[in-house]
Amino acid sequence: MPDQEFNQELVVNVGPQHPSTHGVGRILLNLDGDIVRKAELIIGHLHRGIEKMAENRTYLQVVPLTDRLDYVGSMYANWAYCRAVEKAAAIDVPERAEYLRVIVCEMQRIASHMMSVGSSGADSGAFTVFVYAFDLRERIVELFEQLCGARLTYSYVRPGGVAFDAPDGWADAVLAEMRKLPTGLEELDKLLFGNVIARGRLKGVGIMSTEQAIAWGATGPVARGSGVALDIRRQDAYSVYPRIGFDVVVGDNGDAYDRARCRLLECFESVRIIEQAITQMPEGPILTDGIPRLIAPPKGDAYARIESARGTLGVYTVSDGGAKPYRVHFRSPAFCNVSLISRLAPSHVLSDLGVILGSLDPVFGEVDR
Amino acid sequence: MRSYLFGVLWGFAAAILIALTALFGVWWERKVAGRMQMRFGPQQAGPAGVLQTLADTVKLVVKEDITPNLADVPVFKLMPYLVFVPSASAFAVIPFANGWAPFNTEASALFFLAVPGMGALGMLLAGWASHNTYGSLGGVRAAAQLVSYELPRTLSVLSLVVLAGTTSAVGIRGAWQWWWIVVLAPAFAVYFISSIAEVNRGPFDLPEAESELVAGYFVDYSGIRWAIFMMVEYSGIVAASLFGAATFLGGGLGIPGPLGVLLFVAFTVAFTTMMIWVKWSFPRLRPDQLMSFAWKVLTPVALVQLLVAGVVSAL
Amino acid sequence: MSTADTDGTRRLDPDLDPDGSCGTAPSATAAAHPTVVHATNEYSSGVRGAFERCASLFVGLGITAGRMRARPKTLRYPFERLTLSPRWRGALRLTGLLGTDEVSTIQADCASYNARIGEMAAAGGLPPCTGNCPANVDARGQALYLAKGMSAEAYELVRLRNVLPGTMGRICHYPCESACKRNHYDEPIAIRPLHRVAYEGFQQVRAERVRPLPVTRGQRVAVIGSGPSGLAAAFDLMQQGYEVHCFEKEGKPGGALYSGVPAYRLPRDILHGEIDDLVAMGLRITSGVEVGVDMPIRHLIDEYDAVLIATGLQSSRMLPLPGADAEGVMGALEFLKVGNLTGDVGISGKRVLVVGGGNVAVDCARVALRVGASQVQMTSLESMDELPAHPWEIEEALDEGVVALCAWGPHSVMAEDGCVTGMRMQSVVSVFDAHGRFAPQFADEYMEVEADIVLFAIGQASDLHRLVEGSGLELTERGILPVDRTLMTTQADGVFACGEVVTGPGSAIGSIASGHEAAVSIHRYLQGIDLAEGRAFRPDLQCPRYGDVDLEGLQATRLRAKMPMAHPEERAKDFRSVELGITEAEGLREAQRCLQCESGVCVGCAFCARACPDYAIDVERVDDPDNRHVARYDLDLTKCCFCGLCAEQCPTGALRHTAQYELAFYHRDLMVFDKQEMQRPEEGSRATGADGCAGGGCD
Amino acid sequence: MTTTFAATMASIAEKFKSAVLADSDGVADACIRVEREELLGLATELAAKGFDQLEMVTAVDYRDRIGLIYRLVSATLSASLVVRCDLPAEQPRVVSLAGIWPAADSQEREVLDLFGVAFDGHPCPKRIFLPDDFCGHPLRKDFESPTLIRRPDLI
Repeated sequence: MPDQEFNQELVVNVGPQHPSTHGVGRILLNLDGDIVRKAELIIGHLHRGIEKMAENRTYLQVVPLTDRLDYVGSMYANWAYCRAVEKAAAIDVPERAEYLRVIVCEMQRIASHMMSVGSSGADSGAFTVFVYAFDLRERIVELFEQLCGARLTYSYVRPGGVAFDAPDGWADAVLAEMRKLPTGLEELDKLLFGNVIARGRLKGVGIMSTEQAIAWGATGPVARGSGVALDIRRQDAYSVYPRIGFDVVVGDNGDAYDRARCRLLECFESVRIIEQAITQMPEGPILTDGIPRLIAPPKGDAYARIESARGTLGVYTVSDGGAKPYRVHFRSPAFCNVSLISRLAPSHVLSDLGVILGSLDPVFGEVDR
Repeated sequence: MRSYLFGVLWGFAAAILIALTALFGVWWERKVAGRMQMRFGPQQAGPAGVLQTLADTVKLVVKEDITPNLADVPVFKLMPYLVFVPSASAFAVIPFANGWAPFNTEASALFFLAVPGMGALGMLLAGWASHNTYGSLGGVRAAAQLVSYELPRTLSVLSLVVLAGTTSAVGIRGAWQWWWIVVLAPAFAVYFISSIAEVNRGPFDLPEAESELVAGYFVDYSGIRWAIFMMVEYSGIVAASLFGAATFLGGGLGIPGPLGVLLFVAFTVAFTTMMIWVKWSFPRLRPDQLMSFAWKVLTPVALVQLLVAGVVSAL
Repeated sequence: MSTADTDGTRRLDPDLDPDGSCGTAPSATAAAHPTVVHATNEYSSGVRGAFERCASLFVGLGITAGRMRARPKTLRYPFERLTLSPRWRGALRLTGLLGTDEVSTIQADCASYNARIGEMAAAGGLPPCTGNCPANVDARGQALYLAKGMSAEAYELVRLRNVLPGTMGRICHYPCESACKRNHYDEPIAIRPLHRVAYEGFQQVRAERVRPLPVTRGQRVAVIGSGPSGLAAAFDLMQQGYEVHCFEKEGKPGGALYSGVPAYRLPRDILHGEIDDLVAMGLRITSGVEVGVDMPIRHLIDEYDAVLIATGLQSSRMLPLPGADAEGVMGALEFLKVGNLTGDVGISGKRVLVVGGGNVAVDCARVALRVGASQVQMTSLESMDELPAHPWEIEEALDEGVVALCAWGPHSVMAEDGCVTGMRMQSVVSVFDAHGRFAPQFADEYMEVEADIVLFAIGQASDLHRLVEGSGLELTERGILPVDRTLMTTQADGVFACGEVVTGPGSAIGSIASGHEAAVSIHRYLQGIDLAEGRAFRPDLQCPRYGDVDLEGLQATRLRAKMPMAHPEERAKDFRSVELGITEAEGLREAQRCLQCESGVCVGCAFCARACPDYAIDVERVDDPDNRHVARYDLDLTKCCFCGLCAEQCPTGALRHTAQYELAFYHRDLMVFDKQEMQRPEEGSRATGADGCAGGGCD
Repeated sequence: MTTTFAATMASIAEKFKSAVLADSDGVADACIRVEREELLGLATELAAKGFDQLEMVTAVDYRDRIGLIYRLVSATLSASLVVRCDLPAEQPRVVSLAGIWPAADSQEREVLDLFGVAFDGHPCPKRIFLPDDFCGHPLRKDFESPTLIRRPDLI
């Protein structure tokens, strides 16, 4: 009987201050040599209590809060929250505002996927991929800056429409960028996903079957990487998505490679959506007029969900008839996806831990709320 | 007595030469990597940022080098030197000119290959001494990697020795023929790849993998001690390029006179740039892939190359 | 040898052989059926796979080498700086502050007034209240002066575009208040009552203020009719230096305001007081002269350089119903004229039925109550909420006891031996057809209503037959004078027309507005300038619709001054004033509530502080009339998250974002921008560094 | 709410005496209120009927009671269902559904952390966001803490 004391596992504390945890997550690893035996996710370092803060603000003042949720994709959080408020207060949205929302959120999806694909490259050591991905992201953030004056936290989507109309010449600038983007994306695909070392690092790592994906509550590219063809834009067919043709990107093996590549191919779909949306966008008002300054939806609940870059982003609001929401809850896809790490990491090498976590694409603003 | 004094002076000159190569290496890497990533690289300190690394060195010298309280202090303090001395001594045997090397002995080629290997012990102990889980993991990986890449590197240089008939680097350089380039191309490839691994760079930088172990065995070093580890790495690159250019390409294709020297320097810079280019283009290998690549790919190729070299030298 | 994955991937050929079509540009087929794209791709097996693996390495090297040739994209900071978009949400700044900057009032003469309004609207500086008023009265300027206690200046500023401020303060249908931005926050500013406050303030200093206007031009203009439109045109022309002579056929001037509007709405002394001011300023009015009867119009055309027909609508339109000629059936205008002027129409104790749903009908009903009618009923085609009369007029009438029978159309008048006993009414299904045109549909359900007197208030018409004899003007077969509605010219040279005779039944302020247009045309005609060329017209603006605000829980100071009303029963007995008017102090406070919209000067209304999610703004205003200023305006940058909600809520547009985002400060108190710092120049200041971006010094 | 879906919901509701099929309240296609005793039974029944995806678990503090909300999505029936369960405000305790749907694991820990609802049978019933020694549950309406700054009620 080997002495118990010798095969004691090495406990390593990865994070919260660590380059590859995509933010302030902390993973307590039990290592047997290089093999991970147990990974326990400890989160909460970025918990600001957004849901508690939202209970003491008016419905419009919660919009800047939703920027700080998924700060890499703040357009989604705005839109999901505004859809919930519009559903609760029965506010309708003009046609042009719906198109602007779709265009802006698909651009945000590309920017967010670039962040994720770039960091899955950086996790596996290819730092240049991270820089190229951020170059593509920079072009989109530049367009956002021209649209609403901010680069990260936009507060652009408002209950009943959007805050600013597209400046003249903006739509053509977006179209021009969307024509140049596919070449950049293909280059990234060749540089990272084509590379034999990267495939070696990403393939066969963190495998999740389709049933596991559904049972464990994974959504978005993380679930689609395992073959779950679940896309809320397709399922709920909300806003003007029914009028726009796009495909759902699905992976077969459910490993880190498929999840990351799903994100890259979704960017192509987003480019298609944006081009169609811009051509179909009508003229007209961007905000329904007659929305009171203090929106006070009648008593009752409302739930609205959209397909964010990380998955099903749902917003559940309870209203007591007053000007401040009684309760706001964000069904955060990053929170559900990142808690898979404790199920996917065991029996992998330490180097794979960063790759698996990167493929789950957590943003700890949305995880901790 | 004079020769002793002469030796000490020569030692200082070598140390300064090595420091200069390291400075050049760091600056050149930051410039090339910058341009690859669509940015300028250092540009403010001096023309095109040339004095940037000098400024860094001054900062590192002045910076306080912290010793972790639980560290094994004497070992912790000694390790940078134990790692630096072997890799610096490699410069002594590089045939800079036809027939001349600072320290010309019979088996200088093998000396160049064997002595840096001792650095592995230094890295292992450095990681262990800093009493840091990441440090020890990095040290263990460094040792495993250096040991497993010694073999293909030595075999590739052996095929050179077989063709040249002598094991002294100066002799190899003297006996260089042009058709060696054709015959020894795979050997050079193996030599180049394994020397990247030897220096812990490029796709093989497992010991100091930023995204996993933060900084590997020198994670707890700071100030001048950390600078020495950096000097080891960059002088290692330049040493490998110099030796590669000198032996595999006969130091400027054997052309005497200033043109030869110019070619020799050009080849060295080219090989250094290749190493930088490879590091910034590829992701990092996993430890098991690293090992299997060394034993299952590089070593067989080097052995076959040795066979070919033996047959050719018999003709 | 295709790879393992299915045909779905038409995006990227996985194995990297050079000829592979690396993804066509995404096809823009709109409704492509939703296929599933497979993201997984593997290397092919065997030797070909090995070749692909090595090729992938060299492709990677090729891409990074390719990028080395391109020029780097980063900037050589700090020599090269980012160019920011104009909408950049940097640190906030105030373009103007009450107390240090002055809000501009619209002081322009009638010729250039419309151009000034158009230019303000284009620059986004036109307040919605001025924009929505037909005559573009500067209500913002009036509130500004009243808040400083300068009611005389306020009166004169309003009089520029609204010739009878005191009168209009009582009878205007105030479209300005529905456009007031304060509807968005709590309650609109009471602009109409403020006209009355300005009028009362002006009365104290009336003696010194009313000076005869200098006559600087030789031409003389004749105005037929002294209604609001005529007087407006006359006043404009007097200000231009012309000599104006006004002819009124009634005993006293005022036109419809005198004979049509009942005294409980508009006391006569106020109307005639203001007209006397005009006379004192040089207007010659000869009453009792009916042009076309006592004096031919040809005489005016020869005598004067320009003639303006502003007679308004004189006769009420009657319905050719069976029995309509019975005794006891009267027209609205005739009834009102006699009721208002003499007071006894001989209907005391009788039952009155008013046919019609407009303002004139409501006036008839309420006057009938006051002159002794025992019971007053109103019938109208439209249903209750579609009534064309103003809602507050209807409400006041119903309070006073008038019974409204809505959605009933007149069928015939029942009469016994010549005098009226009642009317047969037919129920109405719909009033307007699909395109909104007046096409009533009747059901065959009938009802009788007993009444002794029937008043038809279903519209008015002008009878100009006698007026136009010998003037060369022909009337259309329906008796309407053909007039160019934009330039107010008629066929005859030098003869113009304005007021309800041109626009048809409308509001008093609408007539005044057409008076201004006529004055501009006359001025250009007399100066020989081409009427249409370069003629600026009033921009038509959409008044924004505001969501309803629930007011309970708001501090009382934010709410609107309540207009005290006379008790319904008492006021129904005689012609005393219905609205009792607000006091001077209430007027002052109400004027201080005005947000000075689009002025670019912060008035300390603190709506930005209320809009801020993090309560980063703290505003305090000092309100004593002679030194009204914003005492404190602190923006705490440690709390501000640059979300921009405050700048959107700022009614004056004073709170703006700048391009300053490098805001690291050395001292804690530099982080709180006080009043001075908020008014920093666009480039920079002590807190944001000389060029606005270098960050604060550590002084 | 398609008829077949309504039929299945009605059939499920009868099985449990305390289950009430309420009208859809804007959160999902259908809504079932159930007592906490029968929650586990209803959950297993629903999981069997094709509700394989538990999308959201959250709670609302109605001051006198705490309402638990489970939102389920079924790909086969292509419909969504919300299960509501009310707990007493003092010591809210309910059975954990992590056994049926593993997705509930981390979301139930969040409800435990912010509302203080104890989940019996949960694989690791620990706080997820706040440090373990944190006293009180922030999202409760009666949560008081010295660091909680009351904001001026300026609307």
